[in-house]
Amino acid sequence: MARMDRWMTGFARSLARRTSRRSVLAGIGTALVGGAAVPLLPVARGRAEPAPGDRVTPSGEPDPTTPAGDPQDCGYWRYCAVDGFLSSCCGGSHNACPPGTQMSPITWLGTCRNPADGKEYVISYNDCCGKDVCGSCICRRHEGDKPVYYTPKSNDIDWCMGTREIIYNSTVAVVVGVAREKG
Amino acid sequence: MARMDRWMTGFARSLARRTSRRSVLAGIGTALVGGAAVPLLPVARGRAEPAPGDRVTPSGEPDPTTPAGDPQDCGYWRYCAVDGFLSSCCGGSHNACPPGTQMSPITWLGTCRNPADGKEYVISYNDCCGKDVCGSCICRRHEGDKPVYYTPKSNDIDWCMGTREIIYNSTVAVVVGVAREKG
Amino acid sequence: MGRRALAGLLLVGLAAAARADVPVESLGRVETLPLPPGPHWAWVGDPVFRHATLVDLSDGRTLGIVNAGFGMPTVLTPAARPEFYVVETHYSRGSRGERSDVLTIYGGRSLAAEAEVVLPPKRAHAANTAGMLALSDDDRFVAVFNLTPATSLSIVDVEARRFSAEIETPGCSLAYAAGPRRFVSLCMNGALMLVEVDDEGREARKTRSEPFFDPQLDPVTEKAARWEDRWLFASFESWIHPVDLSGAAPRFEERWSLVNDAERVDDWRIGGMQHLAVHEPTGRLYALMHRGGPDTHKQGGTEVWIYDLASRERLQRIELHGLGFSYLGVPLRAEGFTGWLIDKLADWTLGMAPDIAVDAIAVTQDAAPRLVTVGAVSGAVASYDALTGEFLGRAYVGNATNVTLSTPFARTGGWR
Amino acid sequence: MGRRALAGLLLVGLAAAARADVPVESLGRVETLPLPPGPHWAWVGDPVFRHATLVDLSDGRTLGIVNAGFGMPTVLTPAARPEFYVVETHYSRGSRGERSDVLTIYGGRSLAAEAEVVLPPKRAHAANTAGMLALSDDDRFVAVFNLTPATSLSIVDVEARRFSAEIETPGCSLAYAAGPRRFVSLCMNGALMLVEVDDEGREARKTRSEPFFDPQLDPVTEKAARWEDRWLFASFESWIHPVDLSGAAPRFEERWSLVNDAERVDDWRIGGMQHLAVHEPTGRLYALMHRGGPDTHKQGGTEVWIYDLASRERLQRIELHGLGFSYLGVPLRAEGFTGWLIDKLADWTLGMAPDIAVDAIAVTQDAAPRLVTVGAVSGAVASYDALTGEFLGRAYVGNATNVTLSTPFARTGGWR
Repeated sequence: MARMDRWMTGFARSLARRTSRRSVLAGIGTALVGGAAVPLLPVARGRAEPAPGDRVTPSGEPDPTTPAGDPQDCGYWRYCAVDGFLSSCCGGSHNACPPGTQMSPITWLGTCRNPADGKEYVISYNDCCGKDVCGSCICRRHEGDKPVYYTPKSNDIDWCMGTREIIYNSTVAVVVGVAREKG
Repeated sequence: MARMDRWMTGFARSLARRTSRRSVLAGIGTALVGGAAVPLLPVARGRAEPAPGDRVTPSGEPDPTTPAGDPQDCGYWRYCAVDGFLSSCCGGSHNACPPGTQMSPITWLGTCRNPADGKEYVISYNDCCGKDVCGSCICRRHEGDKPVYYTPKSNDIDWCMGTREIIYNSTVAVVVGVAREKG
Repeated sequence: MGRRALAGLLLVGLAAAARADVPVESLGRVETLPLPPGPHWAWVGDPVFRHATLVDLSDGRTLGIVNAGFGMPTVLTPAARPEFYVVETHYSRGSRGERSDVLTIYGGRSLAAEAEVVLPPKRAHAANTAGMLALSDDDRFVAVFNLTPATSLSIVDVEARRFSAEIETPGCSLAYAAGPRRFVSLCMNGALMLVEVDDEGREARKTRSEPFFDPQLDPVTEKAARWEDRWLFASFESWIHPVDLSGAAPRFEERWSLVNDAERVDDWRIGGMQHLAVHEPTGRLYALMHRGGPDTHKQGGTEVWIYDLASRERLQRIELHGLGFSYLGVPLRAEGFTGWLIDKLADWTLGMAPDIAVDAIAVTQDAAPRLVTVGAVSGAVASYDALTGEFLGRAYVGNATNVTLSTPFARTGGWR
Repeated sequence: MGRRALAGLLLVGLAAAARADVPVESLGRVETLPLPPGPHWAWVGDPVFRHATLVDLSDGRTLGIVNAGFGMPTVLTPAARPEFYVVETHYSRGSRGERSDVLTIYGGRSLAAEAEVVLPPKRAHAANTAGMLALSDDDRFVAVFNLTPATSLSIVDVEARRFSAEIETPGCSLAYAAGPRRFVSLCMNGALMLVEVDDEGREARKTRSEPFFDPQLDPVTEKAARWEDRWLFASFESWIHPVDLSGAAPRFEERWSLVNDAERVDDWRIGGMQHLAVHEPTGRLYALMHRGGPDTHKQGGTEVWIYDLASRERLQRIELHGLGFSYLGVPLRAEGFTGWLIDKLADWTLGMAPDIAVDAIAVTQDAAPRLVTVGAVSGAVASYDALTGEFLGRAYVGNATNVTLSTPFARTGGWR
């Protein structure tokens, strides 16, 4: 029994470790219906860490071997306010929807800091719609989220209302510009 | 802690207890789609145990505090060849479907031995249809089951084809007669 | 093996029926729900299986289900008629094709779909369930919140069983009942919109209040609770904003805090999918609480705090038990020591991760009320004595996950 | 807090775009599947989420999903055209209303529903997936098994994308491809029915063979595997019945046993939802085995046994690994020691209960083939080197449970 306890302790600890910022069991309800409406994050933040220099990829992205640079990781810099499944784990990529889905044109924008260059980027979070829930890589970061009546900042809303079907599959994070460097 | 299980007396008893013969994790696939078509069990069996005597209920049923006498237990005598969810855990009873479902008229018959009187009864297993899967009290006993092409003995088949919708919810076990006492 | 063909057995069976100790039974029987309904009924909704299950918390028994289509399964219960209302979204090909939004009327005895009213296919879908639809206090009209992203309410006459009208609510969202023929929506600027409908369910009057909170600084959540003629809105920072809707214009009462200064420093905070409930007969408020920083307003809870609404004083803190474990509807349970360990593990892991927690609470309205808890982590429903806080146990209803919850007779205690 | 309105931010963003290190990207992009397809693609179907997921076992990546409606999600893949076929059942109101059975044609690049063919609403539903539908060897016609309980086949011309005919198969069920324009059904008396269709998909010829097994004594399962022009049927008692369908009439070859006498005494037996697979290039048969008494023919497996089909000798026994744990699509994984323990627990519990086991296997048809395993117990897909038996790992595809499995290019290695 002592062994069992130890296993459970380890298991639970590891769950806790991995979920301080994100989900393991993932608020399935939110995930299934909630779209990727994205709250606008504060632009004003402290000074960026120094750019990682030689680890930066040509496109200006962070080191892809770190969470902040891995589009299949909830910690990817562009996902700072995502609530949903990551298209990049569902047959799409961080900026393209999975095959056979439609990208919703109605969406909201977030502002995420790219650790590679310290700049704040304007990110468009678009839902991928018309196929049912992907189920992979649930990613929930409620920072800046507001209630449904504050529609453009509510990440509970299924934004697939802009496509043929309201059925939600997953979410992309598209760079649409750079915000002011200091908020 | 003792109070915790008070509800559950006679209700959805731990499936783990029965894992040697039946399901814990319950072949969800089978359960979701597979109906309750019921194989015909061999009638010829060894001599019955002595009838439980004073534990027998007026209706000739086994002691309801034992699995063989508890219609919410997979071990209930009439379920000798069920494959599906028990209507008795889903808002119905062992011989009535849950509210709002329809009982399929197309079905198959099984033969189960009632330990209370040692007799073999002809049991009609009818699927309850038109609402989606109940999910409670999965009960799988493949004894005598045959493949789909041997239709009247295949418990994989969704027998809701006899009702308005083929959507499977759960299954009842209705006594329709007594078989010969010795096969 | 002694197997017989169907026909043979059937004949043998019927011929021998007279000798049976267990009498021959009739085929085709379908159960109905009892009338009057039990005081401890609760609807628990599972968006994975796309249905809501009616459970009697007195004995843990499942009473039946209603299917609900895409989205969060929510059931409305009128007091005037033995019926249930479910708003559904379907596509002709499951996830594609033609969209149909309907309000389905289920018989309160039969639990069968007795009628449906087709709605404009504009209904809002969200992970949030609070305020998405409302039943007027006279049980005559249902308001369904639409988002396209233009905002409006679809009004359904559930007595006549027909669609009445669509009423635009520019800048305002959601619907809460506020009188016999009146609904209230929350506006982006922190105000309320009052929508009054006439006997035909058409727009009679539409007024906007002054803002009563700052949506930038500390927004109130959608997850409000009704207390007689008041709605109690909780803010992200755990302030209760009572709104008295007994008069023609709303009266905004002074806000009060669910947490004291020390608790605030300790990061105690309201959270979850449905985090407020009121027991009207005793005037008690139940709030689902957890420890977490800003932006954890959707994180599930580990405790329920009980308040006396008249004095605004806290009466009790209940440390919640875990919701148990289930896999696709099958409870992971055992007897004896293993069962005890599983229970302990459920209790011990509660709150260990943001989603291993209680997401919604509700309270029944009888004299021996039950506090009910559900969460996405499990298909179980846990209940407590709502007056003493004593844990009474869990019921497993066959669901994969439970994220919506309502006690059907929350305001009336049963059908009239 | 420095928050800005949408319009403001958008303007700022666009104005400043020129200074960005990460270039501005375009909206509306949707991925397509690669052409040619990978050799290690597999479709895994989840009846809870009602979809099938395409996964590349080379890297464990999910490629996309197709929705499949009520029942067991099964995907057919022709060699002639870059397409996938899915037969679906839908109701206009989810679980009630008007029934529609359709065959949907998905683009092999787009994975979008390009066309649909409406079928008679008679399609059989069962927990079994084998033989429920078949694609003719010339990729022209799909046969769908109907059960009302009268038995018939719906024939769809998938090239012309239209319904062709319904062909009655009295006493016979299921459909297996057996030639360019021919299907085979299994009959209740242990015989085969051969159904040949003409260029329009109408019935051309229908013949019955002699019985080749005794359905009372030892029935063959539906879960047959194709080996060139043969179908290999396994019986409950683990006998392989090879049926050569190269000629006008079937040739029933001598049966052979998957188990030796000692293994038979030890209760080793075939079982599961899909328990046979063939690697055609090497002529190897894979059989899913477990220990269990009579009537355990649907119990999942703990080992895969590999045979050389030419010599009928067993080459290898693979002890299967557990399928891991997931909850509603979310893998229960960890790093380090805890992760190791979770893996061990998955391995250790495999076979501990009838349903904590491998329910289906499949093999890819390339020169470095993968053996794939799935089961209801987990949303994971495990894969092995099909030649050495080496365990290669698990992929989690976001499914709640996996009960159907197919390798799309099982006979052809890709689209022509």
